[in-house]
Amino acid sequence: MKLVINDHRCKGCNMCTKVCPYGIFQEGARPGARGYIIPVLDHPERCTNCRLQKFYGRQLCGMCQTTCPDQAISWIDEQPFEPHKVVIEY
Amino acid sequence: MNLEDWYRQDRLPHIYCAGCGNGTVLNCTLRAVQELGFRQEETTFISGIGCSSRASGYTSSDSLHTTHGRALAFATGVKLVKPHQHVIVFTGDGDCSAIGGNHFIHACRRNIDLTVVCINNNIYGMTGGQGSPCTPYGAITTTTPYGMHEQPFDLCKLAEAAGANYVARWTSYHVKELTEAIRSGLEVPGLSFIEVMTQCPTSFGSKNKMRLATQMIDMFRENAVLKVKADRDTAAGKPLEPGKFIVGEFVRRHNPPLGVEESK
Amino acid sequence: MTEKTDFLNGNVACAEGAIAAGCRFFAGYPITPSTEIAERMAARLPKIGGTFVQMEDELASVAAIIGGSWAGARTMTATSGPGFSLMMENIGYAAMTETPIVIINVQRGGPSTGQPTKAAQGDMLQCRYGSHGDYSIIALSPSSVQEMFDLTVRAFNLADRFRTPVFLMADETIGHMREKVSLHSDVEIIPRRELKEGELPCAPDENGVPGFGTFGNGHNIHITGLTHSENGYPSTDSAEVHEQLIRRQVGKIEDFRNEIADVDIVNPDAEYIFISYGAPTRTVRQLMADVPETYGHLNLRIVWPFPDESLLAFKNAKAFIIPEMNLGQIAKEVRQYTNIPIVIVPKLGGALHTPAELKKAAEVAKTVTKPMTEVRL
Amino acid sequence: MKTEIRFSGLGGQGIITAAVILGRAAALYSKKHVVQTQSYGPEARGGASASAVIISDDPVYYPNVTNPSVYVIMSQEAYNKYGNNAPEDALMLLDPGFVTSRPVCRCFEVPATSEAKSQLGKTVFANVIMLGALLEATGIVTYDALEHAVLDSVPKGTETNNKRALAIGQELVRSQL
Repeated sequence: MKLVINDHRCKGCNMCTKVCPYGIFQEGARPGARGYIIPVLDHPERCTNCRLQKFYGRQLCGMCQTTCPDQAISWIDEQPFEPHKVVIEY
Repeated sequence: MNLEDWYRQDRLPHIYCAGCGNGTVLNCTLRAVQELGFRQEETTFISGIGCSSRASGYTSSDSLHTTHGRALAFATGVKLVKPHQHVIVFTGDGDCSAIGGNHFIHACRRNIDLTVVCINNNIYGMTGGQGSPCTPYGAITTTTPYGMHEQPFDLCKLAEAAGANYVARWTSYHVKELTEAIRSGLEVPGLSFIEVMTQCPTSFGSKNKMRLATQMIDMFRENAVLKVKADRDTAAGKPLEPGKFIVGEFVRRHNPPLGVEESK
Repeated sequence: MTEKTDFLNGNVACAEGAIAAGCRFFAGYPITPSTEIAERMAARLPKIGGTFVQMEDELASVAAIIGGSWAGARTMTATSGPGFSLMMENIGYAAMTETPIVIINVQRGGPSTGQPTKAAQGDMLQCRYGSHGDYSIIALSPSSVQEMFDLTVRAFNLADRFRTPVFLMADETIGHMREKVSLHSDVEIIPRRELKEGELPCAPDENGVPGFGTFGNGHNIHITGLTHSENGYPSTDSAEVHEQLIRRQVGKIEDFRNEIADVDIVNPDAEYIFISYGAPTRTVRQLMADVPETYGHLNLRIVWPFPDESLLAFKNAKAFIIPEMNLGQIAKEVRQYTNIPIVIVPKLGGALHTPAELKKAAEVAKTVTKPMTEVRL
Repeated sequence: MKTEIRFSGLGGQGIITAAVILGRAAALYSKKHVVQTQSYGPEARGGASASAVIISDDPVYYPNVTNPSVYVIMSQEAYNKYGNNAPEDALMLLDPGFVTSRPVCRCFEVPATSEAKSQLGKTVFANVIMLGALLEATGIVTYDALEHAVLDSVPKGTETNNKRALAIGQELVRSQL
């Protein structure tokens, strides 16, 4: 699963930066679709929910989503792994 | 039903200011409703007037956005006619305790089976930041430019004294506990009153040295004292420090409720 | 079907009419001279599967019956002047949200506490215009105990048909006097039209009335007192949406004013015509029983919307004589629709006009030339 | 034919009940047109109490009593207010235990309260005794109609005493004819 911030909903309040236990959300500098400064994600793969939601069959932590006053945070399925597209770097 | 289905997705994003805690309270309420497995057609959201009361417009079920202060009276009508309906009332501090104060104490006295989520942001937000009955002593608002010189209500004590069966207070920082409290409120028959201390950075914070929503959240985290700790301190003779407030579950009792369908 | 003839006062007959019409939820607050309605409902409703609740005030009473109406019940409250004033806020809400409710106002002398135990008709304009903004309502006026029963039933049908607050504007005289009344349970019921699948909650049908999305039936609708578009969502910035909404809500009643009308026309060829509603109708009828064929009479059983075309029935009219227990509230409405001279016969203080007083007013009418003349009794 | 009857006395004497019973007897059991009205409010409980019945062969539109031809008076205060104006051709029934004045019109003295106490043990039957007296003095409704209306209106278990009260009232008037 992948953690995403909806550009159209986020109003840049940075509440997520306060509540994420892993410190994944960082104050951003780039304006989103509506001009608010959207937080950025720092190594989102550390998110428990990203890694383990499917495994447990239920939502874990979820502090960011419950707190987000603008219903802008969610998890989406990642693209399936496509071996033929892997570019091997030497 | 998924959590997302409980939102009127076609109405989002909502009208609340950046950093407003109302959206958080809406999340917690809908999560509690979703966890309990309620069906849309058996759930009704009712609200009065004010920022808090716009919440009913974002819930995907029958919802009634009523007049200022009267939400509880409307809810009483719905509940008495359809007792199997889960009726949840969104209200604010001004809506609930100023213009709706009489309806509030009487709904508690009747102990009618409603769940009241009172979003207390200490101020009238929709009209631009006037003092409310819950504005803390000394706080600056547009109608108390020299500091609030009246004492605020303790809504939880009011609800308890008036007869509510379930009373709790949390903040928009305590999302897990708040969700749990709303869940309990929905499960306990009779009137359940959940007060949520919520940030209004736009109208309250900006006048009281907390311009950022995150500063207000920090304030909640620092000033909220768990009820168990407060009880321990009181027993040890230590009074609550000024500016601090107690959070937790205050009342859970089983006095005879009104508006509960008799088991057949 | 059950049928019973009884000797009851108007208030009790009104409560029985509500029950016959299927009213199963009553929220009220005690006030003289309407209290017997609440008392009767409190005694009767629990026995027939209904609910009575005594609210903390009249604001809450109307709020509760609006909530009850959305939950699917036929709902009613009863009050008098001071309580009626308190109700105005939520009456506006009911008009804006098109909620069918029935409000009984057993009128007493005002303003303020006034004469609690005396009759008056001083709230006729308040019931039409009392809440803020432009809206329209329906108001009925009974002049006998039997009409307290029959018109209460009618009030529920009109409320559901037009999705509007409907007022039964009675007065202390009719509320407290006892007469023979025929009570029956097989009254005609015209139910509200339920919202159809796929229909928008605030989109009008050919009559200008939207379908009713009863709560709990899975319509998932949002109802708000804010200006709203046809999907029910607030739309407060659009002048177009607001104008369309308000014009439709007023039009759905005003365009049908002569269809809604319920009048008695007696001696249409007469030259001097009494126009009355409520208790003064009784005095006019008494006078006409004593001197038949002398005067014409227009009795308004439904006062709002005002049935303007009924005035045209009196082709030889030289004056309209309008006895009211107020300072001429409906007379001014009549004035809007006719150039025939009007004689206002106000009576304040709680007593009904006597037949002799009306006869005197009719004599004055024969000499008037001004558009509006007041007879001081 | 139209008769207007004025009942007056003190709150608690059953003045309004008496008027309602008479109205009921005439409206439901005698096929007459009837309107009953009453004073309302605090005065109907503590102080003076008044009620009126109009009984007619034709529809009664104007509900207020203008020229009562029959008076039932059970207090001196009520007599001062209503009884003083009674015209010569009227008929009056009064309770001599409460009313000391006497009118110019035909009058029956019906000691309803004291008879109720002595014969039936309770003064609450005074108003039904008065109705019995009124029936005997006027014949405005039939005995059966009045008995029906009384039994409709009184609490269960008091039927026998109420029928006796009617008879006592009738007898009190008969002895003065």
